[in-house]
Amino acid sequence: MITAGCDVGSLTAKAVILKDGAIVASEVIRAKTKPEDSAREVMDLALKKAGLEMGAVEYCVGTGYGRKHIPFVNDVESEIACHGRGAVWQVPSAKTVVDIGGQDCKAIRVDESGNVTRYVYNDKCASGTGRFLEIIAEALDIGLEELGDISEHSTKKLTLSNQCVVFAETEIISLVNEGAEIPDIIRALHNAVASRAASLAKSIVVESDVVMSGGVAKNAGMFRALSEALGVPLRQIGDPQINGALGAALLAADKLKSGPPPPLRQAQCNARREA
Amino acid sequence: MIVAGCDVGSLTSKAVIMRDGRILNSALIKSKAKPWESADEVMKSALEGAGVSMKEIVFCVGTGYGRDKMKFINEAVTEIACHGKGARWLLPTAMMVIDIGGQDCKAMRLDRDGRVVKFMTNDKCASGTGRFLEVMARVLGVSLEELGEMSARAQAPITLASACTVWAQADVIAHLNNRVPIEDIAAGVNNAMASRMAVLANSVGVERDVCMTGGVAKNDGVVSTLEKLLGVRIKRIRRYDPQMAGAIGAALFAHEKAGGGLR
Amino acid sequence: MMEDFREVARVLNNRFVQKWKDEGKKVVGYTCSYVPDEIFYAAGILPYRVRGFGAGAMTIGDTYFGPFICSLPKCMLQLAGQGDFDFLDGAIITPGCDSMRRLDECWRKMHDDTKEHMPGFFFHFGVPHKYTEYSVKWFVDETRRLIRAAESHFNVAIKNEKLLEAIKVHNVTRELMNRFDEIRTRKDPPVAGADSLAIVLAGTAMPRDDYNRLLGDLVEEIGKSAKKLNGRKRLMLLGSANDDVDLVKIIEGERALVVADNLCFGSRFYSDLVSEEGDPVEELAKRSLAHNDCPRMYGEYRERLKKIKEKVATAGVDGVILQNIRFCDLHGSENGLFERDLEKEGIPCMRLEREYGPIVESGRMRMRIDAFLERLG
Amino acid sequence: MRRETREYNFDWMLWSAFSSASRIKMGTEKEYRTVLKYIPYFRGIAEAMLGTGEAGQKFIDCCAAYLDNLVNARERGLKTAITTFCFSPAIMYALDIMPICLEVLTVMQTLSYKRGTVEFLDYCNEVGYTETSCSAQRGSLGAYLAGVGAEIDMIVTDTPGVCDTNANAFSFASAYLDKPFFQLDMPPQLDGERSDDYHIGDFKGLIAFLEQHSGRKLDLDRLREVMREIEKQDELVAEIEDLARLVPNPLPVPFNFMVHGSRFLFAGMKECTAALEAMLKLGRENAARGISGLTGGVEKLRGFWCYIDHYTQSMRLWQMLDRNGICYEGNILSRSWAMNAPHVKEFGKEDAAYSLDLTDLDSMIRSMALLNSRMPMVKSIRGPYDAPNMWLEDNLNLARMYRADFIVYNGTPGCRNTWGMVKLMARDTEKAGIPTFIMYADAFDDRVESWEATQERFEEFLKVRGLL
Ligand SMILES: Nc1ncnc2c1ncn2[C@@H]1O[C@H](COP(=O)(O)OP(=O)(O)O)[C@@H](O)[C@H]1O
Ligand SMILES: Nc1ncnc2c1ncn2[C@@H]1O[C@H](COP(=O)(O)OP(=O)(O)O)[C@@H](O)[C@H]1O
Ligand code: SF4
Ligand code: SF4
Ligand code: SF4
Repeated sequence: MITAGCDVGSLTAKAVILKDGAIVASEVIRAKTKPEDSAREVMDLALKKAGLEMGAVEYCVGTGYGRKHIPFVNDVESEIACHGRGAVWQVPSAKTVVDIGGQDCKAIRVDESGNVTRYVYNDKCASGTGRFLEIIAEALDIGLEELGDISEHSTKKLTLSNQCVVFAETEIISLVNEGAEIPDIIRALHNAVASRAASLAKSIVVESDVVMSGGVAKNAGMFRALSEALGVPLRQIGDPQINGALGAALLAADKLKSGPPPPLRQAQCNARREA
Repeated sequence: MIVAGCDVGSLTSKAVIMRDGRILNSALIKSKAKPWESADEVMKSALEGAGVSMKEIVFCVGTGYGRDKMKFINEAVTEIACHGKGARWLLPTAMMVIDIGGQDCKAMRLDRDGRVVKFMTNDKCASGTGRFLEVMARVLGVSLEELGEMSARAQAPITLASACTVWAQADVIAHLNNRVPIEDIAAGVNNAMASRMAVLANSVGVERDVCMTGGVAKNDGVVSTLEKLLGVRIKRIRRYDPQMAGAIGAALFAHEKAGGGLR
Repeated sequence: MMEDFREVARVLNNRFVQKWKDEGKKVVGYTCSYVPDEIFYAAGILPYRVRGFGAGAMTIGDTYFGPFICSLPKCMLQLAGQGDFDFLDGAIITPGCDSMRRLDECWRKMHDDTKEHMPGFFFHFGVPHKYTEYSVKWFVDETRRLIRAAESHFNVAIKNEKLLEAIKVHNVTRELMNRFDEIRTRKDPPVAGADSLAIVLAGTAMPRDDYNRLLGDLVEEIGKSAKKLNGRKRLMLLGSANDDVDLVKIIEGERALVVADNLCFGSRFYSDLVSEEGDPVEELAKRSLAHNDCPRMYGEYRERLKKIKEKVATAGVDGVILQNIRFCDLHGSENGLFERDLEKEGIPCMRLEREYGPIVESGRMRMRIDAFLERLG
Repeated sequence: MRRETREYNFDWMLWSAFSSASRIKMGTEKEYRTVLKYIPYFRGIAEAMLGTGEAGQKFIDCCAAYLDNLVNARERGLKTAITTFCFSPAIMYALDIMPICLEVLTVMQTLSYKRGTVEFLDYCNEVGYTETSCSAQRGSLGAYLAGVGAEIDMIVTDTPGVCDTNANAFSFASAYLDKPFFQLDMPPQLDGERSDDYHIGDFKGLIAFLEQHSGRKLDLDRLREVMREIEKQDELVAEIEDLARLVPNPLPVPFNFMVHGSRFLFAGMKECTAALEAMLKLGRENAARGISGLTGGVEKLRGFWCYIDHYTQSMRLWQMLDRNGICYEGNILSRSWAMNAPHVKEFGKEDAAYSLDLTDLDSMIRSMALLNSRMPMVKSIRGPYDAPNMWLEDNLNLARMYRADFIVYNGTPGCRNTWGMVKLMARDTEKAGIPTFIMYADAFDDRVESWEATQERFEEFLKVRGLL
């Protein structure tokens, strides 16, 4: 049985191909302006890696921000359901999933079979998301991949006061001007984002084991900061960024077991807003 | 007598060189991480163009976000006062100034002598600033100039959930994906911006003539929506680039402080 | 003396509190200037005004409170949840405003989760929003309810004569503070607004007898001081609660002085004497409800405006800064009215909205204040 | 504010829309189209209301009658008072004072005009009122502050102690417009002698205030007449609420709004009784046929709103519910606490309810004071949310009684009171086994969260939680 999951996020697009309960290929690319283009490209790459044709995929589930525009899915699921499912597959004892992606941050509680029992999104504003990290990394001219390592070298505790992403940038620049050390700033940045995510998670009551998913989990500094803010150890998963796509592929397999696939969904293209 | 004004803003840095109250040259660069570097560079470029050396500058006033960090200035004045002064020079009948810069927007009322008598700023949240427009222009894949022009062609402007720049961006992407014409989105973006600004302007009390300064003054979409919302005509500035208003004001202050009379 | 005050303003569990606790005595926290300190003084318990000062992260505050809430109570909860208020033996929450009253539930629920950091005595103290015969009656009952609860929890007796004595001691503070005000508003005063705030803060966080003694000495000394802070613009500070000396320092900078205020950690702490005659509980209740300095007493804006105009005149204020914490509706909107009505009288005003919490980046605030000072000439 | 907005009188605009709508008889399609041409943006609400037949028609008649009096208040010798919702206006009608309930007018305006109340919302900020405050009042308050509505004689609020943000709007208005101000203050406990005494003392104070500023004396017979009408209305509301317990629920989605609109603005008016009678009639007919009040006729889910329902423009929320076969079991603000209300009996909450005693002036004043202290918001969110008779208990009881499958919180970011405790409340209702959804939209301002985003998150909730 071959199924696929395609997760078109705000920053990246991800695809996972699953064969008889094992991942045969996965791929991550930067998202393009049009979600359908991202979807096609990432799926093609993943299929190529797996040495398969699209026709071989028996069921495909789309998820993520751009899910309604993926041209080749049989069904769509929300990221919440996918991240929950994916996390439980990777860590069967998982009870709570904290997913920090490019544009939002969510905390999800799941039961043993990966069904979502409660969830919350980030409230108020965009602080507490991967976007926050991106903007600052860009301002400081540091690659996203380096953030984690750099924060390891922090020696002094700093705090950021601004909750607004855009203003935090100014604040950070003024910290640099005042001679603060970059590692300390990055660490403070991690703590700020982690603290927002942690209060979100705590509001639905955190139960161990806790899994961190989403692209931001690849940042070791964030991983540690979140664990500290939550006050519990986090469970590491293979590639946290593909967790959503993996969940989608798993859900596709579930659906396939319960009946024949529906025809491909028409992507919503010209749904001009209702007047 | 040669004087200079230097305005280091959050996004752009500007410098104006003035001789006896006339602008010799000006320069505009993108601001760097360190304000003193921006100041040095923009001054250098303005001086070069004017064919003047730093030594010839009798007095220099610094303003803007990085005003306290510049090395070569004689005095620092806030951008509120400088924009007021600069606006009066750009539009001698101005009694009110609306300045939208990169990270904040301000509304001020002037007295007959061009002094700021009342002002309000918005700097709690990035929505409602030039930065907001930049982010939106990037998402729409158009230039800032185009963003301004496009809204004139809009049929049915969208309403933007404008509470947050970052989320408004997500909203714009969603509309793009739904194939909403880009003009309608652009108009929605400009409307959101203008209506935030209108609240600020109305709360200091609108008085004619209104002069718009700062980079966003060059966005005609915002300016004309603002006209509609405020119910006044906003005179388009021809005398000089309105984005330079702060630096011009600073130079005028320098001129006065160095003993030059008012022109 | 001044050093003591400055220290108490910076440290939550300060030396004086520690010493008090070491002597085996109790401390009860409260959140609002509408709680009569006298009751606890009479019981031999130290009343301590809970603050939000020094909270860095907001992990706990944001877990329980919703997103659109004033950050002052959030910071208080954060500190409580971090154990910074573990020295408290009791806490009293009042419905000062909607954000503050929810500290009651949020604190209790945090305790449900952690089983920690909640004092044994926890009391919701209902303060009416108006001064009438029946509201005073109700509030007297409420105060008696508080007294009974404290008596039974702490196993003490709060007798009338003790209360009368407490009222006297607290009136001494009020009178000393009025004298201090007179010094502070002199032409070239010897003391800056930042220190004035530290003095008030200390009053809410140390034993009253020690405080009166130190304050008496201080007033004596600076009354004679030859130090002159001259050539500065004189400002008045109105609006939301502020317990951060640094904020006043930023506002004052090099060129301004805060010479008067109408703040919660400010003149509201010492304005209005309590009558030393009659039933002490009734007199305390009357003073609280008649105390209309805070916009929570609805419909009394005109009286507040009048008081402020008087202060502007007596203190020779050049300009008024109307600040409020984001989401503080009470002060946020009243500041709009003050601005309109004071400007009408030719008194320059500036509104300033801010976030409560550590002040890291002060550039923006500085810019606006500088522009305001430029306007003052 | 745009110039053209300033040129139209706010109340008059509403009056012209509603009175045109009230002229739309069930008559011909042509007639209907013609009238709609004059009120283009009114279409959404007109269709939704009129879709319920006679009930909707009568309700719109009632709105029109009210607005007619408001627009002509001066000519008819009526005084005007700005009031809060969760305040029973009957006492005002008895004194010939037109209540102007800001929240309800905000809703009317949001429902009927394309730009909703945006300009008025902003106008309040422009004159110095804080931008983070509750949009429910700001929406129409702006019009009165700008002087484009009826002239105001006095200001009465009953939310101090319950919702300070709201009370604050009224005290701002009184200072800004320089008009007499009265507050009914609510102590943190609802029942018990102490609280009752307070409520009654306060209410007497209110009567004295109203008499003073209207120059009229409270007339015993007028009051009794109005209260008789309320008695009838309470009876009708109780029966309508009882019908909502049936599965499927025979009531159409908009009924809930009509019930609470009635109680906050039209209590004591004869037209209101007629509307409620028509609503009950339709409900009973549907019940007899065993059909759901939803347009599709099939009820898939039942939802209870633990705070305000999401109005915004064109009634989109309600249309979405209707489309999805979700039966709207009302919200906490639409519930009456009259002694005969079904939930009062069901949960033995007689001490938290009121009954009307028309024997003499004293008993009538006492009844009115208690009625007022038991208006929904004023009743349920004044004290700690988990105290007896407060938000949590009421929500759980009502949600269970109406067999709700899920609970939704919606408010406005200006609502300190509920945002301060909603996370805790949601935790508790979840613990009790009822999925709970917190909406981040503003019920009165589209610019906080777009409808598209709100809708998407709502549907996601239904799906992820396995409800639909
Ligand atoms: N290699 C990496 N190292 C550290 N952080 C990363 C890396 N790649 C992505 N991120 C972080 O992950 C975020 C994107 O997460 P992702 O889950 O892909 O988002 P989305 O699904 O919304 O597109 C970025 O904003 C960035 O902060
Ligand atoms: N040609 C242009 N057309 C439209 N908008 C412009 C143009 N140039 C600049 N802007 C706007 O001006 C803003 C920068 O304004 P500026 O006054 O230079 O900011 P600051 O002084 O804060 O650095 C940009 O964010 C952009 O939105
Ligand atoms: S403060 Fe910044 S991040 Fe927050 S809502 Fe505003 S723009 Fe967005
Ligand atoms: S500052 Fe305002 S909102 Fe905050 S606790 Fe005080 S009165 Fe309440
Ligand atoms: S929504 Fe909130 S702030 Fe508004 S009236 Fe209701 S309780 Fe008050």
